[in-house]
Amino acid sequence: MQTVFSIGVDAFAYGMVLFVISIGLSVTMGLMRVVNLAHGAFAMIGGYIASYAARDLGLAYAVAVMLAIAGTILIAIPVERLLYRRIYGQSELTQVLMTIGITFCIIGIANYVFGPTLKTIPAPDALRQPISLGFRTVSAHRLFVIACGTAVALGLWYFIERTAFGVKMRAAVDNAAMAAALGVRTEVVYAVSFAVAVGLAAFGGVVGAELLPIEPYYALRYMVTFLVVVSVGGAGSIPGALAACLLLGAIDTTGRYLMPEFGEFFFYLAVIAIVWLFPRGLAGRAE
Amino acid sequence: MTAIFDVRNLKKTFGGLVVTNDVSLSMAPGDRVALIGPNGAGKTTFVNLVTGNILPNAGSVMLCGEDVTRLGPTQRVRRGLVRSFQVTRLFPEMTPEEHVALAILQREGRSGRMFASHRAMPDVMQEGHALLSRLGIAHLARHRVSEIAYGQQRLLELALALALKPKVLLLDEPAAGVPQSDTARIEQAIADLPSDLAVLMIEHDMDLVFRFAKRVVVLAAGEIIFDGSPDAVTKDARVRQAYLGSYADARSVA
Amino acid sequence: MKKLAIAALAAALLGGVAHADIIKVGVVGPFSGPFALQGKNFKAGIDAYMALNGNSVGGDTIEIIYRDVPTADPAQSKALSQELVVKEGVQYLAGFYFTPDAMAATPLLEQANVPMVVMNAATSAIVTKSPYVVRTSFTTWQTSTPIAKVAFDGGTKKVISVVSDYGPGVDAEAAFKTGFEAAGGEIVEAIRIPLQTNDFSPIMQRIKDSGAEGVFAFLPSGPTTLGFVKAFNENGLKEGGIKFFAPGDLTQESDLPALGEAALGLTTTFHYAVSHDSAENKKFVEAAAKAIGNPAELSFPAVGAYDGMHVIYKMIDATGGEQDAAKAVDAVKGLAWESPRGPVTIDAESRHITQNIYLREVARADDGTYYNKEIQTFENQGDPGLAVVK
Amino acid sequence: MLSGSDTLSVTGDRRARLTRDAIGVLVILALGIAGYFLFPNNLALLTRITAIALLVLSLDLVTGYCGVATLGHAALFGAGAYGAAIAAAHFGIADPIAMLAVGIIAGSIAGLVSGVVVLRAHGLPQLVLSIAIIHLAHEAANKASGWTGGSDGLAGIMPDAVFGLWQFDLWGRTAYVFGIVLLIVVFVLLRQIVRSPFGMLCRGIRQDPVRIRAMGGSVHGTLVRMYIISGAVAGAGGALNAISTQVVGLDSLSFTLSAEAMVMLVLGGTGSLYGALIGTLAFLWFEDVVSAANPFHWLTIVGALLIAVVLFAPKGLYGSLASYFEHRGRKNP
Repeated sequence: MQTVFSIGVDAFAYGMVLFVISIGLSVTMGLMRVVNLAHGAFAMIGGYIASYAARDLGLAYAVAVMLAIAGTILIAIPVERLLYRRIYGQSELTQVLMTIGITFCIIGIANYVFGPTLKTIPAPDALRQPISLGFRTVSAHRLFVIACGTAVALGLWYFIERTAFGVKMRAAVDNAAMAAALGVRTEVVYAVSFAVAVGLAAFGGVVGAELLPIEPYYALRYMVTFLVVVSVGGAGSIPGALAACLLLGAIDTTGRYLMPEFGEFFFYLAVIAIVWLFPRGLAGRAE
Repeated sequence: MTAIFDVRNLKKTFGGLVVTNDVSLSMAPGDRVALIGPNGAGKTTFVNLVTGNILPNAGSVMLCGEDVTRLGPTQRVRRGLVRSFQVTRLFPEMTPEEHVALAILQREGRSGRMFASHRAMPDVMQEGHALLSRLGIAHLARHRVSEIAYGQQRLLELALALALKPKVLLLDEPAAGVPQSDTARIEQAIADLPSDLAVLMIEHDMDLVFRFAKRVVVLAAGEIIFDGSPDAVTKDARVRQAYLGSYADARSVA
Repeated sequence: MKKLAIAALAAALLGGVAHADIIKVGVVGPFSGPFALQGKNFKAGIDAYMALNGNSVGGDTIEIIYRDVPTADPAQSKALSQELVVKEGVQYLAGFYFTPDAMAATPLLEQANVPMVVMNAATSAIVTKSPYVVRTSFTTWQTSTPIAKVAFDGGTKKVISVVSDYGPGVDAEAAFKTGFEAAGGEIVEAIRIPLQTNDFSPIMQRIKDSGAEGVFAFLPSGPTTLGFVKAFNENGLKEGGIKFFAPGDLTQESDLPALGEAALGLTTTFHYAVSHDSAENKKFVEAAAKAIGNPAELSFPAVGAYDGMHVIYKMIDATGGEQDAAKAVDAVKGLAWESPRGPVTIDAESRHITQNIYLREVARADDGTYYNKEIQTFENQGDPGLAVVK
Repeated sequence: MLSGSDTLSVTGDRRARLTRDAIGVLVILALGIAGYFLFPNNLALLTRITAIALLVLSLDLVTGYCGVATLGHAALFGAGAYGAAIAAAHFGIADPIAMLAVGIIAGSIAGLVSGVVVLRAHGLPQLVLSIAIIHLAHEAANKASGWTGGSDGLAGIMPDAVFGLWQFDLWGRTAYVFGIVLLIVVFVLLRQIVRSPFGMLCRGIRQDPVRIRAMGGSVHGTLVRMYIISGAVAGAGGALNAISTQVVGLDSLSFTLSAEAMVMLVLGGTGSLYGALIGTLAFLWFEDVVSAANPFHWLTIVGALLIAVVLFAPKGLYGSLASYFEHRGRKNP
């Protein structure tokens, strides 16, 4: 029984980490309809900035997180204006080509600027303690990530479903021409949505760095994982993404505990099974 | 004459909502029937039930004496039940010649051939060309569909249906969206349809309905409220109520 | 007079041909992609050697041509090796970080009359694939066998083995198991985990549940190692007194800054530590650190490359710059020298390097950086893995 | 332009088509011969390009012609490669033609399986299914190390001489000629297939599957058949790879290779066999040149190329070139 609880805790924590890192991609893919393979690259940029701020400049963790988000968005603005704007509404394959190109470039630049070694983001002492849950210990950082995930899920849900901007955003995506006719400035909506997605990517990159450490190849290494969880959840749906992350996290964790040799099989067989049962993703809407 | 197409007591509900209720409709070869009804009457659902895109909760669809209720859309097409689309569904990158060739080959079960192009099949080319000529679009045979005018695309839509040599043809608003100048050609094409073909046309344009139909069926709120001659339809009280009522509703909403 | 002049000219020309050749060495390694760091170390080791020993041997200038195979990709490795041989005309093939990449190129050697100096790839069998293969790195068997003895002698009798499910991991598991069971210990469980593992918490739980007193681990460097070691600490295994044993790949110097405190006290066995205390090593580290730019990035592939260059220089010297693979390889059989890692010999029979293996512990230096502190030496270790191949 | 040609001469048509195909084949042949004589020292690379070209052609069949999005196409290629390699290493089937046949069969079976799975969904979920397939295939090959050599790769493939006459040599001449001949044969067959009624049906499915169903066409069945053909082509590429490099590694079943193949296809232009060939040639040649010039930072340059292609040649190299000429042709008839 204790083992079951223990796996449950690990699974939940892992699922939340996946969620925090991937949710930004759900925004770009589901709401902006851009297959953004460069999502990991932006997460990585966030991680590098935070690492530089916290480790080399010795700034506080919270400050480093803020800097990472702001810095990544700042870097992303010209990228959005010059490159992404050209692929909105284009075919998926074109988007794949462009965003893979961007990813390659960012990897190359990161490798050149920061070198190929791993970069850590020193967390405050409070987050480095193991915390006892009675039957086992977990690191405080995991609990922190779970809290972050919950906050992001609620905040984003509120932003998209409840604010005026969220309404405009959904309108712009569903029918850009109609939204424009109603006075919505779609290019502003897109730019803001992109900034939100990139900010989330950076945030995820930083708080998830304990599990997915920052190095130049980060952008490609985890690309598939991000793509899979978002698509399984149904791109653009926050509850869907959350459900997919928790479900896949649980399957992955359980599989790795019970039969670590076949961990990879469990994960991808589960992916196939889920998509087989829900061909549009867990929370997919009819197209 | 025996019915070639026979819908019996068809019923469909979505959740608790009854969208098609006990609908029966029978047609013989050569029939020209118009199906009309106000918006939201369930025409689209009816078409989908007949073509097999959705399955009914009760009732049956018979085609040439065979029960096709449980068959999928492609099976029904292969048995001679063909539809056209209200909004053209064509292959934008292909030419009319290719469209009709594909339809002919599909009809003959030759569409899976992997060697030799359709152009090397004289019978297909001749039949296709004859069909395009009949509809007056042969001169566009080798233009991409994305490059030809909408009225001509509607004609091609018709050609596609005909190339399948249907026994029963469902025309879903064949003149919808076509500029005035082109409707005459489409009407002519419809008038020239083979005389042994049973045609069910879903249409809003009453002028067209009166010129085309020998029989009019009115669908309202999922039920058939009228089935009779074009002359009688305008005099029918329930029909008037269904239409005028819905117009009144529509106005109050707007 | 005229005759003499012609003869002199001819001699000069001939001499010129014989003594001012450019001898090309083709180096295949991961210079981009996830293992770029290891390729960078190859280059640093080679640059260091050439900086210290000049870029010519007997009048022949050495030119290095690099070819990039980012991840294990035998087909690409073979195509590039072939291209190096037939197009660039290299006399020596070297490098090879991944075993399959080295294996793929071995069939070329005899036909091309080219020796191969393996600077990293660590599967025992490579040297058996062609008589023209010489290895200056190590094998996983070589570095993993001593730790089994260390573990047993240290009082750990029950161990769980956790390795990544790929060639080197399987090798490490086999080496440790053989050594540990021969000593009288018990492997309570042997787990192979997929290479792509992000979250190690379930594995840690599994280790706890196994009742083992220690864990033997082998994982690829970088994120995987970091994740594993962190999870080991965070899940309370370190506190719980579970011992950690691994070959030194896990605590390679380039990962230590990231591992940081988490790695403190980890014991590993390996053939080289950057901190190794010898004059030879000081010289090497200085030159290699300069070559690589950031000294923190320096780790073991550099020394494999450095010694590989030493072997190649000897080969060139022995053949007088002529292309003669058999003679070149013969010349270095039994070659012994003082490497930065300590005394080494190329075993005449296997053409693999015989060397000291050191037991090390991760320690913190006075300046706050972490390093592998050598605490015990196993002298003149050959490759026990070769016995298994045969 | 054929506008206004009311009379359709079947024989004239056929002649025009044959001429166009003949030109295509001649261009490939000429390039092949030029490659042989101009780059006699790069034949290994050129053979590799040929093998990958078969993979990209195969991908074009399902992506370009049928509109199926997949990032797992290397599963078909890898099946062919491992099929041929296992036949040679474990069963002593060393005749290259026989190895090729085994590769084609293995590829077809892999095509059938992944087709059935991938076609279950559309769009992104479809992409994810294909990713799952390639990872499962990769893991399976890694696990079955007794057969596949696992991560060490399967070496020890020693193909016999082709027809007992031409030995595989160090310079890769035989392998290269073998590859070019194979490519031409496949190309001619594929030209036939994509222009056949079946090919037309596939293009129709890509543009509007609902319409195909309304014509009584079977969408799923057709796509599965195309997937099998695609598997055969990719399998032939894999077998060529195994025969020419005499070693097969897990990379031939990798997501990376799948993604690269997709990049090459989009680069060249989807929906055209020429686009697939040009994309492969351009990408691999460019990669080889840049990575030889700078083995350390070439990835950045390749990335920049991809971005440039999207910005300046959005239909891919061949597609944009073709539409440029079509445009010009229309302006000056």
